[in-house]
Amino acid sequence: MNGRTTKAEVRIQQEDFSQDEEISALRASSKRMGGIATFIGCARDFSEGRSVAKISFDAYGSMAEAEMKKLRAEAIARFTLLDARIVHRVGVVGAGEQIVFIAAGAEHRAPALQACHWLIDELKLRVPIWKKEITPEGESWVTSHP
Amino acid sequence: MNGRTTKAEVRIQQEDFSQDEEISALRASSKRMGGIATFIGCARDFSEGRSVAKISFDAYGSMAEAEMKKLRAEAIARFTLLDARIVHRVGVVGAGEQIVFIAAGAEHRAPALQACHWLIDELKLRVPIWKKEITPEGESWVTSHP
Amino acid sequence: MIRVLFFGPVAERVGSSEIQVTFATGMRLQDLHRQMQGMYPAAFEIVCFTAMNGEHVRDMQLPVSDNSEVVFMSKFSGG
Amino acid sequence: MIRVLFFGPVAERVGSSEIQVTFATGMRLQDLHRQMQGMYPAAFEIVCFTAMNGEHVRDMQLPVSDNSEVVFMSKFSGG
Repeated sequence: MNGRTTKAEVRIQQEDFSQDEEISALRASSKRMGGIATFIGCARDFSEGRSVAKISFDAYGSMAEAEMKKLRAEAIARFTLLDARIVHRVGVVGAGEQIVFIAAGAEHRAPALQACHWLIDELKLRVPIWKKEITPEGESWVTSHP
Repeated sequence: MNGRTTKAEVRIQQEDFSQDEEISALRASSKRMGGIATFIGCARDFSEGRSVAKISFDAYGSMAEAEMKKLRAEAIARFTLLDARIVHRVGVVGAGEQIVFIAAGAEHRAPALQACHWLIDELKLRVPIWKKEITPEGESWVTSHP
Repeated sequence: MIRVLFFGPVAERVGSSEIQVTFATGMRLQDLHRQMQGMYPAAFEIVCFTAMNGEHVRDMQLPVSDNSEVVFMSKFSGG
Repeated sequence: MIRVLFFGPVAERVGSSEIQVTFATGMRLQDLHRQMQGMYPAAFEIVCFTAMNGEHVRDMQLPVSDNSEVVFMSKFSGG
């Protein structure tokens, strides 16, 4: 639209992401956007009483991306968003690093905030990605939804 | 904590802000942070049927900053946040530009998302800042809360 | 002296962002409000909050001390 | 041939992320599930979702066509 090449709205990738870059791509879609809500999930260094050094992600990549695209389309329709973006990292992520990014932009703030909350909740339920916590005592797959 | 100088958690400023910078300052406060919710308010190019070229902000600066600090402390206590940041611009902001930034970080996602929503709602009610829309037809102060 | 400040739409209607009012013993916020309202009726049509020395005040019976900063404000529209 | 894929904790318990299963006429998802469960009982203790050709499947009576991709999955833990 403005001649810049921007990354896809929905992505699964190994590398970290930049909020500034994602927000600027989101905002480029409309000047009617009055509210943008984002959610960033980070790798905590502590989980259920154990210290966690790293988290390793496995994904059913093709289906995960397809489900994330469906989620984006559903959120746009359901909350009348102007645009939305979802990025999820795979591979190994160190403690304190970013894992997932969600952004929802709407004319007003309430739909943007509600859509962002809905998107991260639904992503956890519907998108085939699994995390394994790597601790000094060993590794274990996570099965609950905290 | 890590030797970098970071900006204050609560600020009123003329210049634009960077999400990457704010989020990185927020995350530096704790590695237990599993969820970060942010809200960005932008200047829309259209409001109540008129096109808007710019928005000009006036603030009772000392009280606005004090109220924003109170809001941050209240949100941290109420939602058990690990950290929170609030930045509001004053002066003249062009259509499509960023106005306000809120970030809330917690161990888990729900309190972060709820706190972010609460903070922007309360900011609009409690912080003495006023916006004037500058349109091709003239200027007018905004008095409603959309 | 009392410093009375105005911002945004109220300042525009007053035509000024600050005026000085002579302090009088026993002065209450409602006295100051009434005096200002008489001088700037159009501005006070939209005043709905009062702050004294940087704090929201709901009780207009509150006494004003000398050298206070009082602000009569319209509904906020930040964010 | 049917490609059966495993991910995360299921793949770890199976000891493999992909196996080939010979297609048989009239095969249903539940037949494939039973066959895999017999071979990898520990892995199937945690299986709770099935996908065929990239779509969630709830009806295990669904017939499997030749060259399908079937995935038996444990509860997701992304985000």
